[in-house]
Amino acid sequence: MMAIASTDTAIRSGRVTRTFLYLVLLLFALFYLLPFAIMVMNSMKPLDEITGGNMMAFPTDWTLEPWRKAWSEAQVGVDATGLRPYFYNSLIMAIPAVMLSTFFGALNGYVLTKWQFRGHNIVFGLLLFSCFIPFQIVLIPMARMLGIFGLAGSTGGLILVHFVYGIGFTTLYFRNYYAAFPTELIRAAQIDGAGFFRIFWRILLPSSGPIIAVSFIWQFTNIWNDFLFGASFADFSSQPMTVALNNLVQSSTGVKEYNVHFAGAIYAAIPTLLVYIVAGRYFVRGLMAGSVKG
Amino acid sequence: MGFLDIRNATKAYGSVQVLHEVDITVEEGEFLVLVGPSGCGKSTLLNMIAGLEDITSGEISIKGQPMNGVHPSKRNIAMVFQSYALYPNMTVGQNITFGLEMHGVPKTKRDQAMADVAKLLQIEPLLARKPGQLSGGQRQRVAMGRALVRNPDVFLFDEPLSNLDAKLRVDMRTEIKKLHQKLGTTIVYVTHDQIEAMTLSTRIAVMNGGYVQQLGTPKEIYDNPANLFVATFMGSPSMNLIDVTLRVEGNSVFADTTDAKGARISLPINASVNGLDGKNAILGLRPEALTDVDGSDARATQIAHVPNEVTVTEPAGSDTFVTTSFGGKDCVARMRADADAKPGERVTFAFNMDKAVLFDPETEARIA
Amino acid sequence: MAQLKTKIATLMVATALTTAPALAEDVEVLHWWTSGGEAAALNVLKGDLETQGIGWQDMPVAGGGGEAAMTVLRARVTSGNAPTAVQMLGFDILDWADQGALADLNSVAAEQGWDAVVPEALQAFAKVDGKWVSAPVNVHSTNWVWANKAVLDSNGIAVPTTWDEFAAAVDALSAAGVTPIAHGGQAWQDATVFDAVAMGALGPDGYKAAFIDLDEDALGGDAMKTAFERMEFIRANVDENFSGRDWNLATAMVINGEAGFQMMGDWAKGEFLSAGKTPGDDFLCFRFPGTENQVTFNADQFAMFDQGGTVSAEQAALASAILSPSFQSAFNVVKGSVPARTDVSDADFDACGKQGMKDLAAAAASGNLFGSMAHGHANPASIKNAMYDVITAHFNGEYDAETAVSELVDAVSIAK
Amino acid sequence: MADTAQVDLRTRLQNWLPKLVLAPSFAMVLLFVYGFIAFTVYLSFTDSRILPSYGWVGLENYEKLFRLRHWKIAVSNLAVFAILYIGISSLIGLMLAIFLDQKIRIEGALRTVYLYPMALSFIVTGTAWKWLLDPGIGLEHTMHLWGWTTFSFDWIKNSDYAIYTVVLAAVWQSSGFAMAMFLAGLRGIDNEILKAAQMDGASNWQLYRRIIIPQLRPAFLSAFVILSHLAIKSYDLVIALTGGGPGRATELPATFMYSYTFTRNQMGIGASSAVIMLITIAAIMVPYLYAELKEKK
Repeated sequence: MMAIASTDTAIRSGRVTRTFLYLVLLLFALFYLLPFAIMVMNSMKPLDEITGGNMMAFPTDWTLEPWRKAWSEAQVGVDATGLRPYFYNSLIMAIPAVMLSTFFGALNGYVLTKWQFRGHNIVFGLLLFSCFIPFQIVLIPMARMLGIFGLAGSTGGLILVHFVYGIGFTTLYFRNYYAAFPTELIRAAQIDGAGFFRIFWRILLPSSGPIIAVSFIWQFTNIWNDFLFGASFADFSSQPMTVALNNLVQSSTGVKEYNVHFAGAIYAAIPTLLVYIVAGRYFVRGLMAGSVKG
Repeated sequence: MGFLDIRNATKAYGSVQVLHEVDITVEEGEFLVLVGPSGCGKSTLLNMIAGLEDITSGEISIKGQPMNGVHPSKRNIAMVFQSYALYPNMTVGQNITFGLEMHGVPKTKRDQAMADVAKLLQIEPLLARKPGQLSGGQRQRVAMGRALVRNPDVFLFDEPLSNLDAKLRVDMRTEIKKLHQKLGTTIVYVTHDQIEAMTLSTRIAVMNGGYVQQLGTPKEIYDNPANLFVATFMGSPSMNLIDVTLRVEGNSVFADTTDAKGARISLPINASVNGLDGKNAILGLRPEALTDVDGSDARATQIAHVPNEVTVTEPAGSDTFVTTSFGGKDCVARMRADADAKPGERVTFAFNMDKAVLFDPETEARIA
Repeated sequence: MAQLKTKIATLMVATALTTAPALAEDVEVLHWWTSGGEAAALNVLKGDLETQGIGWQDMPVAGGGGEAAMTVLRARVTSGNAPTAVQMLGFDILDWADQGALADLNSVAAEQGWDAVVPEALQAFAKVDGKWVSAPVNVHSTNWVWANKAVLDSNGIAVPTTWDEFAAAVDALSAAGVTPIAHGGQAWQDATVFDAVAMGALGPDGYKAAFIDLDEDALGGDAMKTAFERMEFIRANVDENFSGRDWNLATAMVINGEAGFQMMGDWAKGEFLSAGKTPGDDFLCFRFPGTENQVTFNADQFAMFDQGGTVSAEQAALASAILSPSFQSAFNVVKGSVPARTDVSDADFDACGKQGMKDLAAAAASGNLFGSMAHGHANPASIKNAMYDVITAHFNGEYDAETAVSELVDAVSIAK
Repeated sequence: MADTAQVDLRTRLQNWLPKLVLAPSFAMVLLFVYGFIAFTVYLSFTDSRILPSYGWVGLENYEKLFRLRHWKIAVSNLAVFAILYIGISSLIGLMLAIFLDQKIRIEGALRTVYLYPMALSFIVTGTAWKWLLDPGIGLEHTMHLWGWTTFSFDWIKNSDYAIYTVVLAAVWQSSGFAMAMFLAGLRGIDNEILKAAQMDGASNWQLYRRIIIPQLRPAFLSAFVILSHLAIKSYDLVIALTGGGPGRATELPATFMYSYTFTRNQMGIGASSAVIMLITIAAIMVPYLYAELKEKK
């Protein structure tokens, strides 16, 4: 593997300085945790505690009822299904989309670094600039295209959309990672008789752990959290979690059950949080080996 | 037609020509070294033989088969890279057998071949390790093992020793030489180190600026350099170059120059030189041909004794290198370890004129 | 337009082969009623259809009072995968009818005599060129004031009937240390208040001229300036944290006695009821002072998307179920609004509901029923939002009443 | 020689394979990105309202766009927002990265805490943020309860300051991401250079300012690309936090574009605003990409 020595740039410092360091770091941790803490606290209160004005305090009467309700019986549409079915919709949309865009991003990065051809920089530039397109403008033409491809209102359509608008990022990540990958290895494998795909599968991919983690985290977070595409290109049977959560939270003219809303919001956040917590330690490593090198 | 034929091979990137009409024929069992400074085109030529780079024009053939456009894996070659290029995700054993696997060799045969190679290179205990756990020398052996196991027609080495420390480099050099003698394989070896080139090769191609400057046996290259570049590039310490003026007296030719004090001295030249009277030339003499009087070659036909002032002495154990000045240029003489020479003193230098060569200062080509 | 219609139809044929569309006898309904009460009310409709063997495929998209759902609709129609029925408001229905995308419901309407029982002002948004294109579910009226009875009583305030009385009441509350007006500073809420204030200041004719006919003289007139000045008075009497607040949190302030009044549509009643309050005893509902005889309304309707020329059997069944008196009553009791047909019994409604139904019938009869500007029933979305921009900018103190009037004229001319 | 032709085929295939592999992605991006951009440019010259229509109106949409106060507010908000957001996120990210790099014992846990906001969308955290920033409920209220009655934090209610609360929440979300990038950069710096600098007598401050931070240039560039892309696309954030208010004080071009295209049924103006935005993005990104790719050659 590309040797990534853990080289702290640490400097020697006195006790006062270190106390100060820890203080600052912990204060920031508090700042980052605050909004989520509010969500957790309020998801465990009965509603009257919240509407009674007790929004920032710990619950006096702890309850998990909102959690149960948000999952299995909150009113998201006509049926009181809770968020559960939408959670699965999101999973079957996000996982293939993430895998596809990561896989093709890896292949593209491989081609753009190890099989360069005339104009490869222009191709890469065009792919990269596609990251910046505002999604609002693609809504209508994309809907037309999905209609033409027969993918309107289906999970397949959503997967395609997320694939298309994620490929720029995944290509960027993998290209930068593979650029640092010794070209001699590719040559050695060529002489050994491995072809294009064999080199990719056997030599590059097994060494791509950290950057796969980066790509996976990035894509999964974006796709899971997307609302605009999910709302516009899904139909009744494929609406993702964010749309359901939005329906739960944004109901226009009814009583707002804030505790259930918060519990629902946390449900919607659990998969992405898990991904960050589990794969997060590869994240810095992957960035280090790849994108940060520009 | 030789075993490996390179005929008029050129390489150009766009309008930039990096390799000019190269013509080399390698016979079976030969050890050809491509040597030259970085950027001379030697690695490009090697990659073209390997099929890793296209041939712009000309032809390369192995065993009479043209190789232009043939995929690297179909050329029956093996290559050892400078960085060893071991697959980081595979064990040593897998690294060695990967090529066989790609060529569809069955597992039992692969394992047998691996065991043979591991034994030959004494790397049996390493087979289960990953490259990251190996030392530089061990990686080098594994890389060679990967090449050997293929039993190819031609071995290609791309500066394989340059990442090793000095001691290990010498050991591995010997090892490679032994392997070549034992297996009798055909090898093309790229290096920028002229000692490696001299010690390993059966023939050397000295390259510079995209041209092959000279192709010949190590002895030819060393003793009869084709031009100033080859003369200075090969040999360490490098050849002494003295600005001289040629003078013809009857049948004899003399090279006139000055000593450290500026006094005129004359050196007799062996060869007959026609029409060069009064011309400027560069006289090349290797340090071992410039000695103390007692250390001079007894078999030499013509030794010139010239006293001159010593500027620096460098005892190197077996020899002492003594620096003086001829024709306004520093010259190094290789004297015996106990030769009596001290800085500032005058010492008599013995010129072995049998070994002297002359170059044209304008064209840098060999005159005599 | 016919061209687009055929395009959409062709697309749908093409996509029907590959997607798994609604089974022939199912209806897919796009709507934004996702809160408990609303969904319970829709369930009445769903149950009704299921007894006829028609399945209900639910496609809820909440947010922005239907704005999110309308975006989704645009994408769905463009992709040739329009839902069977869509909840819609006011001008959106007319716009989609103009695109030739809506099914003709005349056969159902004739069978059930919709023309006779639906108020004419409402028909204006359900019929295009003599053809019924949507089925109205309810009528919300927006010029209500909600008050905490205990707060009013303890400060000796009677229900105000004129602007001056209202202003006096506000001052009294202010002096007593109660927040006089509960308000949420969001553009549509600002506009809801402005709607009522303008109706009072301009009168019904002026309201119609300014907001429905977009007459520049009415838009730029002195009465409009008065309306803006009254908004400044209201702005001075809301608490300082009003900005960005959700309407139901403002309602909660009235429920909890922190504030005296809230100007909000009839959906606010649900918040009082779910807090266990009784109309007449705990809270009061009355028309905004000076608009007692007028009703500004918005109505939720279900438009049927054309499935290839004719209205399908299940669309007809859905439409007739929506207009059935039993559903109209059941739904509107829960929702807080009043039935879209005037011949429904008010027996199941509470005091505020009964008054709402009475007001609607009276206003419809006397020509005092107007589409609400704030809720997209007076002018198209582009103009509505242009007006929002001015109203909310003025309410937040960006400029004075004089400038607001000229900005309003200007904004409307750009958006036209 | 017939043999050669045969092997030739495989080699030729190998030469084509890379392009073939790249082709689907490239084709899709050409169609779904550049095709759609072209379509949007076209729409901006038409009278499209509720759905695309093809009546040519020339520059009328652009004229209207620049007459709208609303648009000017959105553009100047984006300038303020982007500068502060990118600047503050980078600064905080850099500071946290440097601090975390001092052999902090609980680094793993802290890193996760700093990074997690990136995992959450504002649909999830919007309400919590709104409450936190609301003076009547959130921070200000809590401080008052704790006895610090002079504490005031009511930016979200103030037209002039509300945009800064948007910056605050945005920084909350992505400064951890910037931290990760800088930390990665710091870990990649050669230790020997630092030792050399320390022997040269550089103080800690000088060490960072003169030696380390200049070496983080690639990390700065990557952070800049990611952050500016997030800034330009910021939409959920504004909708969840302020809904564009108070008044229209926190509108950004993304919310403007959405509202004109979809809720106001003025697709032509929406498209023209999108075109202006794309031009702006291109003006910033193309030189960057050019420099970046040229260097790589």
